[in-house]
Amino acid sequence: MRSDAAAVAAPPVALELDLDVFDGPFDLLVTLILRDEIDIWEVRVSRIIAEYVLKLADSGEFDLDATSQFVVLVAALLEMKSRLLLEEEVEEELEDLDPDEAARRLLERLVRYSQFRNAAGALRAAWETHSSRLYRAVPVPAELLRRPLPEAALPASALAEALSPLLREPPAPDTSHLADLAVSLVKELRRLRLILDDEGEFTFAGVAPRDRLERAVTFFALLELHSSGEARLRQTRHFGDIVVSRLAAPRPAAG
Amino acid sequence: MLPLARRLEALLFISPRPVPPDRLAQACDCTAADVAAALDALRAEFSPERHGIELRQVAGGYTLAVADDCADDVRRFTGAERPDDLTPALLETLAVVAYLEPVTRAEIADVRGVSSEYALGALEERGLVEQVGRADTPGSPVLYGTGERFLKLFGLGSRDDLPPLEEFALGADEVDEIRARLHANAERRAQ
Amino acid sequence: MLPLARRLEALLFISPRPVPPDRLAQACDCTAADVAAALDALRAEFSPERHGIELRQVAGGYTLAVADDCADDVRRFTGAERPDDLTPALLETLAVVAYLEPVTRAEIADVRGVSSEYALGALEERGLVEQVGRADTPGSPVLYGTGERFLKLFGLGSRDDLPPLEEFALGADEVDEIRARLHANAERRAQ
Repeated sequence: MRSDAAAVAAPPVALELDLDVFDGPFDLLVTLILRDEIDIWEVRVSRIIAEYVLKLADSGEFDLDATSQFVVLVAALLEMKSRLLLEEEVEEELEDLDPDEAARRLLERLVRYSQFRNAAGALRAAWETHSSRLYRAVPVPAELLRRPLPEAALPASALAEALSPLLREPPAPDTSHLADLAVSLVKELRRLRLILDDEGEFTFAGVAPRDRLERAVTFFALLELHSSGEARLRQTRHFGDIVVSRLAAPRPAAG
Repeated sequence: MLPLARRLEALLFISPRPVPPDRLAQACDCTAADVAAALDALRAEFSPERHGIELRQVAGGYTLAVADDCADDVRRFTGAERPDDLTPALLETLAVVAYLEPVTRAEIADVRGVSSEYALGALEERGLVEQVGRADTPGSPVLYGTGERFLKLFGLGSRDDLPPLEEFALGADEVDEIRARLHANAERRAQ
Repeated sequence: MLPLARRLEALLFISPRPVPPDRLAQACDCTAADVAAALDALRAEFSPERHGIELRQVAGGYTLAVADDCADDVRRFTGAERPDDLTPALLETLAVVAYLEPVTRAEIADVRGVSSEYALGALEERGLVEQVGRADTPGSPVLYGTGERFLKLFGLGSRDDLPPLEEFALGADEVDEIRARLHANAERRAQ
């Protein structure tokens, strides 16, 4: 343990506290307690320690000097508090007083306290009458939160304009781009299976049509052959040709 | 007021949403007929001449609402600033109701191609659309028509002043045909 | 009812909190006297014999509330429960806060003779007591006070409606009795 002189000379403990009875740096709290300006009864030492440990964890640094200083100060606070907890001292305090004076002070306290205890009784009666009352807690309807449009604010033609497009039969969807398609997936699968059966192996470039859309269908068919386990696909480099080789006999129900 | 009417008044006062009559009956442990009689008494009491609150029947049930002629005071009180522009979806739904009324929600959805539940609610809230009865088809769906504020908002003397749709390349006979098709659809759906 | 009473009714119906009379006057663009007369009319109208709603003056303003004898129906309907009862310790702490606010925890402990940390926490949790600032004394401790919820739950128009603390002072004979007992104790100890 460090000497008291060293403890005083050590840097102050930098800990900001936000306690119920106190808002400020830890050092100031200690000073105020020593000067009797804050009642140590009202200070939760455990809370201070918790805040300090959190601060240590947050900073990730362990400053031995500062932590020692903190431990010394907290120990002092705990000692003060535990001394006060001993009833003897409280008794002593009263016994120091003249018995009449002690009785007078106690009487004052009791009289003051009784007022509030009686007021609490009156509050209970009010609570029993009023606490179960039901007030309305409904949000204001949106309609009453908007400024309404004035009369004749909108032209009647707006209604006709809004309705007309809905009432016309929609034009038939344009399927011309589909009609041009010469291959279907089913047909293409059948064609590729035949080639696989005959040749055992072929390349994508060798069998694919020229049309982009049709090539896409051929590619889909390759993927289908692969996922059904009928063919193996190999590609030696990106964008290179795909070599397709037969793995199993075509399923009887295929197509 | 009848004791039951007082109890219903308290329930409607506290509830943030319209309450269906069967829930009212359940909460007060009474019959549907009792509730109907008490609601009649409430409706007579909460009429705009007598109160600043009125009893309204809206989708799904009954609710207490601020009387129309007190709405401006409430707006001044709440500091309402935002102007009430109708979105295209609201305008479209309102147009369907205005030209085809009386019309069911399913028919509106049929014309617009999308569910119009939100738009109908918003229009009802504005008093532009209201429930005008029930269709004589299976399930007796609610029929909607334009409300009392509708004509004012569009500066129309009556519904006959709606611009003819011919101007927009659609003849009156075509509109009739569409209406007939809608009703046929509705009946088919109901079967 | 008076036209102004109808308008106030609409405002009170819509407002989620009690409305002070001057705000009512401002919203309706009328004088305080007009508002007072209209509130009288409203109070006469919304009496428990006539309606399921009543007019109440609480927490600094006027508000509509469910009539007491309809509250059980409403609770059954909404499933809302009564607030939990307050223990004697909570009521006593609340009394100290209400009469002395703004007050620090140390001052409360001084009056009650015991630490009131738990009681204060429980009262804060229930929204009956709130932190209202920090004292300008060493350590700047938290100051506690009561809020709108306290006034509502205890049916008070404002803190001024609390009965004066002097009313709860002990009678002269009670004080004499305590004094005699204390003297006897002190003398016994001194021997």
